[in-house]
Amino acid sequence: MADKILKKADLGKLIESVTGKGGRFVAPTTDSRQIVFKKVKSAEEIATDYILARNSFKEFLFPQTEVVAEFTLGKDTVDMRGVEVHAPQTVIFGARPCEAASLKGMHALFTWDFIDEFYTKREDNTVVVTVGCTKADDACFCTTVNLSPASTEGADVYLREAGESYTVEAITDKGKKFVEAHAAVFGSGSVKADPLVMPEKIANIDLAKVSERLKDKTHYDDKVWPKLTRKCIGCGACTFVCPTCRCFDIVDEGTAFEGERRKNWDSCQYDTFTLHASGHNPREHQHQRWRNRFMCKFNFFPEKFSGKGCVGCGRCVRVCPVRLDITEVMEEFSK
Amino acid sequence: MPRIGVFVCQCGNNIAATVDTKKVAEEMGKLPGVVYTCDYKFMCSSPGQEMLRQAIKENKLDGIIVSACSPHMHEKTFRKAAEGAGLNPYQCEITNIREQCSWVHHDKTKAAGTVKSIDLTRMTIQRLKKNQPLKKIKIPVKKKAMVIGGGIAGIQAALDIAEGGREVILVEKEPSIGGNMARLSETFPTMDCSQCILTPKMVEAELNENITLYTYSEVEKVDGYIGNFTVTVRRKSKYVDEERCTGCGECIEKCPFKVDSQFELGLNKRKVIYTPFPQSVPNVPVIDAPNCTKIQKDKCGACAIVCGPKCIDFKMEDKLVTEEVGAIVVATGYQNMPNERFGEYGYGRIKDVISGMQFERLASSSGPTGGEIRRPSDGKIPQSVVFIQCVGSRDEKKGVSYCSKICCMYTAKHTKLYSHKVHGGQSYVFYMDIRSGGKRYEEFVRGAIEHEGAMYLRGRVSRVYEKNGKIMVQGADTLSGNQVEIEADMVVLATAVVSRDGADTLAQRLGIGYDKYKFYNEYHPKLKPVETVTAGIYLAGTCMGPMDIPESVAQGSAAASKVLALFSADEMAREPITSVVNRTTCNACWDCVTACPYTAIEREAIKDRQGNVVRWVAKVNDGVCQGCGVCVAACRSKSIDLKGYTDEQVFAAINAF
Amino acid sequence: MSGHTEHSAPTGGYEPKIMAFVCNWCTYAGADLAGTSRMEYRPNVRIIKLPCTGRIDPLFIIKAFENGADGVLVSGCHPGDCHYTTGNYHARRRWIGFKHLMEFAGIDMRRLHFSWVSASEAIKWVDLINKVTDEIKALGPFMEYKGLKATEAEQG
Amino acid sequence: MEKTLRLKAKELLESGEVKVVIGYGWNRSKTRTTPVFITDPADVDTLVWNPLCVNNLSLYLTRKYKEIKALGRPAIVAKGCDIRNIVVLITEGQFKREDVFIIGMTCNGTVYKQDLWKGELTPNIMPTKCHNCDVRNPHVTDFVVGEKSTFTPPEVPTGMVYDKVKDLDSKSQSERWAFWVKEFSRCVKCYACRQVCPLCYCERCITEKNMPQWIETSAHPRGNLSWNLTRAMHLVGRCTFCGECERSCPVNIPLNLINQKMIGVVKEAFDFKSGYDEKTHPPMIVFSPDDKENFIK
Amino acid sequence: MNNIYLPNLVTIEDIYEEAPDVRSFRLVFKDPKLRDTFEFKTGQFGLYSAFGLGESTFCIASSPTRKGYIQCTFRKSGRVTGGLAQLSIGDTMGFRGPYGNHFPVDEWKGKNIVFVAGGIGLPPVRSVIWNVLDRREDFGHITIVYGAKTVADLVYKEELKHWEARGDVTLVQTVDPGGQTADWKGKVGFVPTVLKEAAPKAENTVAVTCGPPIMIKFVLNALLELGFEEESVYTTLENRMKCGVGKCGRCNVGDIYVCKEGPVYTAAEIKRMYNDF
Repeated sequence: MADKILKKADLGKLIESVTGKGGRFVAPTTDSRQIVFKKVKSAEEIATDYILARNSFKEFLFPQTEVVAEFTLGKDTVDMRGVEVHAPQTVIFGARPCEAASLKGMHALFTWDFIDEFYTKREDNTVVVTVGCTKADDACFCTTVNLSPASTEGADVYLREAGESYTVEAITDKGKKFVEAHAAVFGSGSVKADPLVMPEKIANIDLAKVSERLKDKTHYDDKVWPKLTRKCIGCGACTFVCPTCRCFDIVDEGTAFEGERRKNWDSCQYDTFTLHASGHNPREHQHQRWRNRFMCKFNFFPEKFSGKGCVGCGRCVRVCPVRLDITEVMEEFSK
Repeated sequence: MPRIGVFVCQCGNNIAATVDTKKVAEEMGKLPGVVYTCDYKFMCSSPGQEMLRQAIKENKLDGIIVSACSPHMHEKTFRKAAEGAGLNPYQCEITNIREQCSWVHHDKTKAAGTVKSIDLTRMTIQRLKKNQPLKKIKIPVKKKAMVIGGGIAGIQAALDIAEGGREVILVEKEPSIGGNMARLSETFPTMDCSQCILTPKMVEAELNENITLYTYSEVEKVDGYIGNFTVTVRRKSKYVDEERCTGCGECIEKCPFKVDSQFELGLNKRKVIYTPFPQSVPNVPVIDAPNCTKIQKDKCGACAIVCGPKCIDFKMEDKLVTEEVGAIVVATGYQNMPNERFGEYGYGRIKDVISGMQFERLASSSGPTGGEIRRPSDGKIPQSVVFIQCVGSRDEKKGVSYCSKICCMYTAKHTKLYSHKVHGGQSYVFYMDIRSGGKRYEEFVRGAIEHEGAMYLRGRVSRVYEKNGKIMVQGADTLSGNQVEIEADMVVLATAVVSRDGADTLAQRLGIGYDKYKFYNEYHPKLKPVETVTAGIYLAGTCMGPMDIPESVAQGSAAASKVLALFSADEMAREPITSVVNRTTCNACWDCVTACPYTAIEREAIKDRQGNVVRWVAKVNDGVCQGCGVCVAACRSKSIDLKGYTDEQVFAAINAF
Repeated sequence: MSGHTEHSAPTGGYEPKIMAFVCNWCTYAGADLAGTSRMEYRPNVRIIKLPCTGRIDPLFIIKAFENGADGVLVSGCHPGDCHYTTGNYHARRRWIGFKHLMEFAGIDMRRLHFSWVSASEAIKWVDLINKVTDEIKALGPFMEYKGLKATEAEQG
Repeated sequence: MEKTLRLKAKELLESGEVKVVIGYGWNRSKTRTTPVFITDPADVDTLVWNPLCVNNLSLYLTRKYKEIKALGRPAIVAKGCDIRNIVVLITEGQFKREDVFIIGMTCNGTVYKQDLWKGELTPNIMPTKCHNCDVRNPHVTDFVVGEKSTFTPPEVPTGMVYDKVKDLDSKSQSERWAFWVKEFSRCVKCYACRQVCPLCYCERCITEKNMPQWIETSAHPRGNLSWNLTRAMHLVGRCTFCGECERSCPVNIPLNLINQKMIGVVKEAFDFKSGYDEKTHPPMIVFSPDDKENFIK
Repeated sequence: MNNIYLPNLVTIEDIYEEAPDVRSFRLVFKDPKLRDTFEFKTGQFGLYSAFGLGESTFCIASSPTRKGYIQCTFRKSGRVTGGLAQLSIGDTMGFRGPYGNHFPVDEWKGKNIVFVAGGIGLPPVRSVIWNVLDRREDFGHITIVYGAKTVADLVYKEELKHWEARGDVTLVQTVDPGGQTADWKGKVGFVPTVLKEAAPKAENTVAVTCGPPIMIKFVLNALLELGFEEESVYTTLENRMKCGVGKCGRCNVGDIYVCKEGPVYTAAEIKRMYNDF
């Protein structure tokens, strides 16, 4: 049976087809010696030889900074205006299966009781096209968190490299509609997919055990926390590149007479994050903040939102200036 | 919202001619927080001020803007008026729409001036919203002064303060007060004897009940600030009990050892137990410990044996005393540039080349020669004397760039003294310019030249050498254009007036500034000539630079009047524009401490209940801080702010731009 | 941005807005003297008075640009004349660093001026304002800076 | 060298002279080094020394690390370049010289990109700072590990950073502006540059002060510019060009260019290089009446 | 679009100076429809905007039994509260809410209630107090133990007088040692200590407490010592929040999101929580 395929040579056409309908096409591209998810206009811009983009594509669903409201301060009045979310039709192309798996949890959080339409409206208009990995490095650990380059969780369309083509598998309805909408670009044929590269599962890590250990609250005051995380410098770089981190701040900016309210990325690793006005800080020490992040990934986020708290993309490991490797902590908690 | 009133002044037609004051008021009325606006002919007039007070009361205003002339003009006026209506005076801000708008933008359509006035007033309004009510700083004043230096300037300052009814401590490094003036023979231009006019003052200082003399003493440490200084004084051991000593002089008489007298500048000897000069105040001898065989080798002890009241104690040690004073007058004086630096004039090589000050001693009736001019080498009376002026002065290369100011006058005096004392003697003066500005000074110099026969030669001396027992002085007479060579019996060098050794160390202890010659800096060379940048510390006399006796005395009195003015109230009120530290975020990097021009920032330890130091933070001393704000800009973590010019206030103004 | 930040001159056309940070004792007094001498100069400068140039944080200047200034002028006492003895020396050091930094960052230095104007130099003040205003007027609005906030909209 | 280092660490810990040795250890896969804190003499074999030891550990001596401070007197494994930061920290009163035991490592250069490290140290894989290093023999130490290096840095500094600074200097103002706006627009305001900088020791950074809000926290180009300019300004005359900020930047902003530019300015204007003498104050808080400039009219 | 971050505009109808730097606003929605329909439950909180400065979280201090307005009480301590403190009657501010869970007042019918509050912890408790007092007949004995650092720091001074005066409430007031004035008639001592003397018997009694974190810890211990059941002791946590709607990620105590699953917890729940607040 002939499979749906996408010829690599036809990528340009796909971009045209998407942008022609007013959509934006986001793909990994080279910028300042890094592979970065960015809006692209042509196929030439798209990077092919990469493991992962530096950034997670979350910023196209949940931007680093966005205006949620504007206001003008008059003499006796305040003119307060909500801002419509800017949610263009978006195709995220070339995401990796690991990072796509973050979407379930993100969605759960942003729709938990209160629905954050700044997220959902963008999500509605976004098609995530993942490409199975044919490369990995020593920071990749998707297999350790029960994902793999073959996972399709969170993807709308799943591609695999197959020589000069991709095999195409529409996963969700949205994905199917996308393939249909751009049917002219997709072809069919029988091609053999290139082998996926599976990062080795880290032997000493047992995710179930980690989860169990964290449920037992006695770990909380365990000396192992400060010991393992003493070197953490609280820079928060890990949280900014993490596909599942989504903490934010709300701030006002402007002049004395007008301004805007913004929703900005924030990081649980900052000491001011939980600082009370009184000076009291529930997470005063860096190890407490680190513990919170680790628990968020492996305890309460999966428990609460039944999503993946950690997808094993390894970005935090790569970016950490002091090489505090989350898997080393997972290892400790697998004991 | 705050309740702000905006008062726009027309200043007659001064503002109203080119600024539409009504429109300014109207526009300001549209801003949040502005509840009252008006424009008026003369805000500073009595009815204007009354109107302002009324409006504050009636509208319950908590802040006001007066858009009028420069704050340098009427800020005080309006703040006082606001205070009269119960408002904190620092809740009143001025917008300058006259000097900055109406007077410089002459556009008769009023457009430019009005727009700018509106902008400026708006910025001030936003700034005012961030104002904090401030209170004048009250500093208690300890009504006791210290005068450092017992020369004529210091004595004068001490006497004036004492006569004003306040206690003074007069600290003098030498065993006796009197300073340089005590060495002088006669004084220009009146030719009265220096000792005759100085000694009564010295005695007066000793007898005045309000004056405590600390002679043979030096300031070691100064802490605190205006009104509240703590000064540690080292009272060097005299080995003689001052309380019991009667000044009989038996000990000096009996002392078998003699050394060169510093007071006589090596022209004479003194005993090892000595008073610097006969009229010393206090008249208590001191033992020159390094030269005393009893102290060094435990031999002799003759002085102790003859001492009636048994007041000699060879084991006596230095004492450190701490004094709390409210003000300090620094009058540490000058010294002459060491003559050794002038080899080309033969000093050190030729015995009869002496300094001007040595000449004073030769001419002094209490000096080594009893007032006869005799040359040091052989005691002969010199028949010709060459005086060389500007030795070291006005000569950046070899000495100092400035003019020592007194040399022209004292050299003229020397020629006079010489001609009076050595009949038929010929004096020559090499000079660059004659500087004789001062009451009866020019006449004095003229007299020396025209009536006393001094030969003035305009030019530099190039060489001084000995030939056949004579001193040959070669030089140029630039007026005639000839090279001249003079055979002299003695040469007198008018060496430059320089700051005292250790002047810089003392300045650092006091926290006052000094120039590159280590003369102390006055706060303002014209308007604050006896103040220093450190409030409560005043200057008098030649520690600031060369000056003559009347000037030094005037400064002593001036400094004293400043001290007395400070002491006239129990508390001193200061503008509350001072820095304040945020103790929770201060990083103790001490950049502010380093940057502060006033040493107004200290280090403070924060301790826990057990008394352990938890952390260090900076602390601003309100008594010293002058409110420049250098520390604020230096602080990276923004943990220090300047009241009255806070970051919030400045930002608010920028934000309303 | 707001109606407060832009305005047109009576004659029409673009009028730059320039912020000046000046010290209280020298430059502010010099500007006062220009006023009392009834000298005329361009109306584009808005003064913020500070006790001393040593109080000026470089961030004030950045904030001024952020708030729509087309140019910034900083002025204080001549070296040696500081009311606080050394505040302007500190300021000069900071400016040497800051000026090079701004230059390296690509800020057009014709928009950022530093000056010493004493209390007696009214004429210098007037000439300075006129020169700076004319220069900035010729450059036009500081769109490079004003545009900084707009470019992020693309990301949305 | 490793052996000497471990022996010294053991000796220090056993004698109680120090309570913790801050040094480098391997990560799990032995591809990179990572900071380690040795408190037990039995663990000293964890300490390693090789050209991958790039981190500037002096960071851990700053006031932010209260938990590390609580361990007791530290010994620190430090390269000459790291020691320069320690010197600045001492100058700025953050601790006293005697509060820390400095184990100075003679260093022949480091390698930032561990993929380039194949066991042989060649100049082409070293960062610019190592090419111009004048402290390969550590200058302020309590104990030195390693043979004396005979390396003398070139008289005129060389390397990519210098070339780029020169290149930027030669560009037009608008080109420079375009360059930096583009670079800064990537900034995500993670403040990793600040967190990793040993000289950014403020417990409450200016970015976290909101009365007033000095720096807009949003990661839009305007807020990014004001942050990066402020950061650079705060480091003028203090930065030792250790390069940690650029290394840590997750979005590759060439912070070294700014820092090096300002180091050049300070050298030129005030003849000052930071991190050599703990008695000399950094130039931005002192002054000379003879400071020269040509732009204050 | 439904924008969950968009506040409603409210007008300050009245301002009460409660203590140094502490004041209360009586707020009314600008939107007349909302004014009529707005409902909340006692213990819920809101986010209050000072425009241009940001949002700050505090409880609704008024009782849902009093319709048509809400009241909040805050201490001036930062950028937002500093800005709010500058507002005056008639000014506009923003309000988002109500958020969070509430005190199950209906379940307490027929029981005695003891309120224990310290300092600025009284406002959340006040909402419950008035809720209960407005249906006084539903409950048994009511005791209020309230303390502050100094006499000046006691908030709701007028209401304290009122509660003291009405016969159906036992009010015990205390100030920390050293905080008393010459004419102070209340007790001197820390709240947990005073509570031990003044508490009613634990049987059939519900306790509601709020105050500084350290005080809450001691009060909970004291109550349990007095024999209160963990399930009958309620407190409310005031963690830092930015969104109030379970998104921004800073109010969580371990796995508990205070903004949604709190802020009201029983002592039993607190005990099960991570020691992280």
